[in-house]
Amino acid sequence: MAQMNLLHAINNALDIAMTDNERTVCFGEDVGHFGGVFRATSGLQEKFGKARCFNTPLVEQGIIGFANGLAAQGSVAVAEIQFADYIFPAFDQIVNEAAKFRYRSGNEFDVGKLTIRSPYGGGIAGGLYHSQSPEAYFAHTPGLKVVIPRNPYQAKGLLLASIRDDNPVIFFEPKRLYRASVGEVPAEDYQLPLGKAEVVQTGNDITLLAWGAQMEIIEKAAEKATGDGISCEIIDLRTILPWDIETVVNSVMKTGRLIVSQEAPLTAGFASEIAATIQQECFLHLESPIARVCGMDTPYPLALEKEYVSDHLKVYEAIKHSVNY
Amino acid sequence: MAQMNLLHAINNALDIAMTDNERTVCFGEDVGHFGGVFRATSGLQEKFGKARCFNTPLVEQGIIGFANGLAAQGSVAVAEIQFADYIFPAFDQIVNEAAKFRYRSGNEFDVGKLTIRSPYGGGIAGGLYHSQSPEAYFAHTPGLKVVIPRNPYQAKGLLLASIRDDNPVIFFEPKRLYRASVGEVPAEDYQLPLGKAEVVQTGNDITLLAWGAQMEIIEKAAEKATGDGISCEIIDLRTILPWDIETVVNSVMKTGRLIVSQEAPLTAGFASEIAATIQQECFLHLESPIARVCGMDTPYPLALEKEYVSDHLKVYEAIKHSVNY
Amino acid sequence: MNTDSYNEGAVVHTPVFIDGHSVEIPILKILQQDGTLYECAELPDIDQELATKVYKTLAFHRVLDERMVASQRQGRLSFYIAALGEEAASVGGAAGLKDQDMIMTQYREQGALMFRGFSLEDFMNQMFSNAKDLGKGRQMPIHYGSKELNYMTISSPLGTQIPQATGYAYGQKLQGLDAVTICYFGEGAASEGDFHAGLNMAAVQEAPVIFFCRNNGYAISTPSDEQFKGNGIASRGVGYGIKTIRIDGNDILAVMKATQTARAYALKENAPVLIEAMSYRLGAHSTSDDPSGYRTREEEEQWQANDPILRMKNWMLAQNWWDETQDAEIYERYRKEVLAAVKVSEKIDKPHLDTLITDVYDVPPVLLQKQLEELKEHINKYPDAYPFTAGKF
Amino acid sequence: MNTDSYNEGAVVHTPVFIDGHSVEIPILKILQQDGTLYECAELPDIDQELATKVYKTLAFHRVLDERMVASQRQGRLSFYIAALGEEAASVGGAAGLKDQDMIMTQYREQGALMFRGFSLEDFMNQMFSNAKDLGKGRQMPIHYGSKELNYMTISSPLGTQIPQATGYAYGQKLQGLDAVTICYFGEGAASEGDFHAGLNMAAVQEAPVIFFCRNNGYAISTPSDEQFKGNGIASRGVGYGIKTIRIDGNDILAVMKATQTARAYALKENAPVLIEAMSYRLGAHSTSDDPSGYRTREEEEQWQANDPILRMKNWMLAQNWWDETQDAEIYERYRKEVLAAVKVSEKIDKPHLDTLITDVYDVPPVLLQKQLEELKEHINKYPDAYPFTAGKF
Ligand SMILES: Cc1ncc(C[n+]2csc(CCOP(=O)(O)OP(=O)(O)O)c2C)c(N)n1
Ligand SMILES: Cc1ncc(C[n+]2csc(CCOP(=O)(O)OP(=O)(O)O)c2C)c(N)n1
Ligand SMILES: [Mg+2]
Ligand SMILES: [Mg+2]
Repeated sequence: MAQMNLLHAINNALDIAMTDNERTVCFGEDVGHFGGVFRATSGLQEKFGKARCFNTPLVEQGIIGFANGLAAQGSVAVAEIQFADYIFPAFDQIVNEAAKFRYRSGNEFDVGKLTIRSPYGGGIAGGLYHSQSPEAYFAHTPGLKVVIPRNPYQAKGLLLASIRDDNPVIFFEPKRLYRASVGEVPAEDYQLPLGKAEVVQTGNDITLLAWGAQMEIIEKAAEKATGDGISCEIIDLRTILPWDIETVVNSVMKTGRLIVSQEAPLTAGFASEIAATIQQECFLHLESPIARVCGMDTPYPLALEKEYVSDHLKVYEAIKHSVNY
Repeated sequence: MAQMNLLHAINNALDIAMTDNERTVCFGEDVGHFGGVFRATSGLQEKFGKARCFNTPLVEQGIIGFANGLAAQGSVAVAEIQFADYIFPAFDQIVNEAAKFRYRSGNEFDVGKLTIRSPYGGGIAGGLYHSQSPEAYFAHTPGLKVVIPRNPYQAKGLLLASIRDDNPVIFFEPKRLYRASVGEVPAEDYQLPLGKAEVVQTGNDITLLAWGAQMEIIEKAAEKATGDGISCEIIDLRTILPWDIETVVNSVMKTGRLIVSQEAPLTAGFASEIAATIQQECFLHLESPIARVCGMDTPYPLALEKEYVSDHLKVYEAIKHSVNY
Repeated sequence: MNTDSYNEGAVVHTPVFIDGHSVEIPILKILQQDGTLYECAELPDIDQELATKVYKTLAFHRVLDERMVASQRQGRLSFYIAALGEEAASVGGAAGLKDQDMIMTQYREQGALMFRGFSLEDFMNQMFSNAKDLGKGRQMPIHYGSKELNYMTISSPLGTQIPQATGYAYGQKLQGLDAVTICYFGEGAASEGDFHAGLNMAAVQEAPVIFFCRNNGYAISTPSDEQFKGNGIASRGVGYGIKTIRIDGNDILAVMKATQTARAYALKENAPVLIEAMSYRLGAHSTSDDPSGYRTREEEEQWQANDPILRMKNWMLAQNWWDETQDAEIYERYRKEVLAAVKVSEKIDKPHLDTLITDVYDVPPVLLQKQLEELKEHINKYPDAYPFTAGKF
Repeated sequence: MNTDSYNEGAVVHTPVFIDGHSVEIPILKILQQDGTLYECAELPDIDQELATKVYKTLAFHRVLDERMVASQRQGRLSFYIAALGEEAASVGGAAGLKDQDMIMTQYREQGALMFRGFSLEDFMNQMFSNAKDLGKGRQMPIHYGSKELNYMTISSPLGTQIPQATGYAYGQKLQGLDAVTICYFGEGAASEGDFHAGLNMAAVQEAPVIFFCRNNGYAISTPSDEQFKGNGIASRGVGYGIKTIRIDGNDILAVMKATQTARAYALKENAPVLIEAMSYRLGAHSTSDDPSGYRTREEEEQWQANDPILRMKNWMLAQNWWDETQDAEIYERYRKEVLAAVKVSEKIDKPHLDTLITDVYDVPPVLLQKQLEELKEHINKYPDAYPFTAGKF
């Protein structure tokens, strides 16, 4: 065990994946010698050589196109997109190509060996182009897996599982937590399961659900609610697609109430999918409407970021509203 | 009034828009002399000249990038993407640029004069790359409007409104209906409101909601349900973003039941947004879970298209299930 | 490093613009239409056996295209794309490679797959989306693919295979294989952003990939002078620092020669090569298209005189490697075989219902399994509405 | 039409590859570092008044950058991007244009905006995201824009402005305006697919746009030899059939001359022009970056000797259009002004809460209005948590 921040955990996972399988290759803008603008790939080029860890030209559609081909060839491709806000030029290569590669070929070819890493989310005074949480765009795309860790321990285990999973995985890293989130991380190789939510805290009155950096927010809100005698069950979804319906249903069957909090704007976000599914699965057990505490339906702002985001106070208010419904 | 099919109605709307405002420009792949692969722009180059109706090189990101610049300059840009399945290379120009143009500049600049037309949807034996319904991807993007007509009359009125609306609009045309849907269309210039759903048929027992080509399906299912003595209220959403919550809420307050049907895959589709919002707004009035009858969570298939799609029988079953809940 | 990023040229003190057309690009031609070689022409590696295989592939290609276009007209097939008049590009490319090389194509390169040995049945089963289709009936006709034959399954979105080919070739290099990747695309698709990405990355990442542009003058209705203003696609190679050659695409020997040379270079230097093959799309874009709306008969006729198959036949005859009787025979035989194969394939069942959910992931997720179960129940309730699958799962 | 799509070159019968570096590109230089002109150099249109304005803009640029980098270090500003050592590219470009021309930039071209007359207050208010920011405090520092000054608001995603510039210029042409569009981008951004789209479409659609590439050797940490392998960015112009010129980007007179010539050509011929200005990013990429991790001091020092501002000053002195006293004076004045402006701007309130929802659409939709109302209620409940806005709506 060692204390690591989230960035170190990512770097450590990449190191292990590259050591463990010599066909693993990491690349992206500034990923090589420099080690990435956040330094997630620091030291990898020195250790594994320029052929296996390198800078690409500045072209996201090319990075993912290249990664698709590399993965189809049988290499393990770990591509970095410098900010999730810049993943959209690669949207076609992800949504039309990576996601459909195996299906369209009848399993003659696949890009299961592809992982796309990208820092996402707000809270760093980044304005509308360094703060986005685009998970819902990918969640509407069968064939992809979408994974988001909440802390260093999760990050290492989920990233190793993502790299080894035989499907294309988009791994969004909460950049606000890169250095802020520090915790014990085993030195050895381990994996955490994809497609499984984690019940982080059990409780009886209401279920709070989130993922990534938003977990801190709901935990803080839950703490405040505990002061009011409200017992919160807290779930980290961890994998957005395919998501763990069963764990959420079981929780809501027990608590009868659900709040989902996401950083992304409300409309057509992934919280909506969860609400839609849970109202269907738990209809007779719901004691109040499922509430979504989300970003507003605008681009991500700068000066008024504090006002805009779904913070613990807004979640706390939603808890009270739900419990008193 | 004249009998027109949906393609003629589109062509007629473009003709009127170009006649009415000489700054209106139509362009896209094969849009010029040939009049588009579906012939939606037929005759426009002859009538308005090559400068105002032209072929572009084969590059969707360029078509929309060009259109953004043209609209920012004050021209009225009507860009065609040959198939909605090929809109993804332009995703960045739509989602990061068009949608955020006005906001990020504090209203110094905008691309309100942009309209993107694109044939969407299945039912033409097109397989996974000529059948997609990508509206949900855009619905998660504040700043865009997304409009889908169900028949020739709607198509003309909504397209004219979209072209003249002062926001970037994505106008998806149900290509299965291009020639199949025929109806009376006024010869003159008229507009139908954006952001307003239409109650196509009133009823008491259950609300059926859809858009575009899926309207036929729910109407057929409603007819079958009428035979069982079930009275269906039918709503055409028409505008996906921003959507008309009020009309849907009013209907569900009355019927207590809601079925949303979409062609796109279930998970994170727009039906999920509707279900999430309506369970919240109508919680105490719902008599059964809101049901979504959608495409399966796979790419759009070819040989087994009939099995895959959300057809009238599946909607009919959902109606019975909801009413007997 | 900064001065590495460009070649020091002359220093001038009044503005000197270089013109778009300032680069001279020669064109490689080896075989004349009458079957004789140009003087001093250098042949590719080819013997009678290979030549016969190439020629038979061309003939088979012609027959298959003709028959399938006809089948589509008869309503037996939903869609087809022929390569009339430009068969030499795909067949010659494959013939210039080794079997272990990966072939990634756009959609008009069925000739390469024929050369590799994809069976007539495999072609048919794909086109009729039946249970025996390697692709499991999921893509429109002509979207073939075969892992065994190192032929990447075709994908409709244009240009996407270009950066993929770069990545594929990079992987081959990393593994130290004696293998390159060839990547075909049309001059229309070369306008896509993915083209720029793929070529630039190949140069920078030093990937052994052969970019093979079929410049056939049209992208559906759009003539190439509304597609670009440079000197063809070859002139772009200069901008990427990629070795580039322009060839007569209807000259099978030039295609083979260029591909063989490119392969050797790519492998030895770990570097990409760009080939631009000049040709003409003699037929419609696809069975959904009618070119009379956008070009003249005369233009087409001019190009009919350049038939690449007839050109090779003339050469084969002159070599005494082939005679007219053999020729008549194989055409006759291929026609019969194709017709018979159509009849067999169109009767084969649709793929099993379970294929709706397989291959979306390596293993179908719970929700998808549930969706399939619900579908099965539903089909059992309304068997008449789903005749292809009812009672078959 | 098919033969229009390429220039007939020589016919060859053995493979002749054209090399990536086969195109010779001269470089335009007018002014030497010591302030003297190259022999026979052709000056741009420039008189003392214009020269003085240009020089003052350069000096102001240098001062603003220095001060804002310092402010960022002091924690007063969140972020800044300086253009140290390459100021001539943006200032010279703007000085070679007319006021009605549209300027679309990447982010390191504040010099163009200064030349157009954006006030110090406007700069500051943008950087401090306050209520007076024209952009309403929504974008990170340095994302300026001004409709009045025909300077398109900067957008972070790289390359997106390139096809937009083509469309903008096309619109100017359609309206018959005496105006062109200039589009700046870095050699890194030129790798994006949008670059390919924008340049090719400009050639095909005949748009009067000047593409101005600042080749400063780096894209963050990535040196240009890991960005591309062609002869700079200029070599790509050939592939698009676009008139192209390479210039010394640290030579303000060369920049002005090339831009003036390009403008006249673009307007007269309705055609794009590509300018590649060779320079060097002397400072860090941004205040978030530290270049010592990826390049040497020596390399930087080499380029310090090419300071474009000193070069212009030397020329101004030689012309007797400027003297050292004036020079010291303006630097002193600018420093004071900037410091004073920082102090004013950082104290101005944040934008009004309502700006959270305005400009998403022309009119905020119902749901968004509801979200704002709920937010207001919430802030009223927890005023301490939202100190910037509580009590201010
Ligand atoms: C991304 C994308 N955009 C548009 C299309 C529609 N489309 C199919 S083929 C074609 C023309 C391609 O022309 P070219 O690349 O020259 O190939 P050719 O048909 O001449 O062989 C177009 C526009 C597509 N398949 N994918
Ligand atoms: C689409 C996109 N990808 C990545 C980035 C992150 N990024 C910002 S600046 C930059 C380097 C740009 O280099 P260059 O174009 O050479 O301009 P310079 O900084 O040298 O002026 C990168 C990678 C971005 N802003 N947009
Ligand atoms: Mg073509
Ligand atoms: Mg640079």
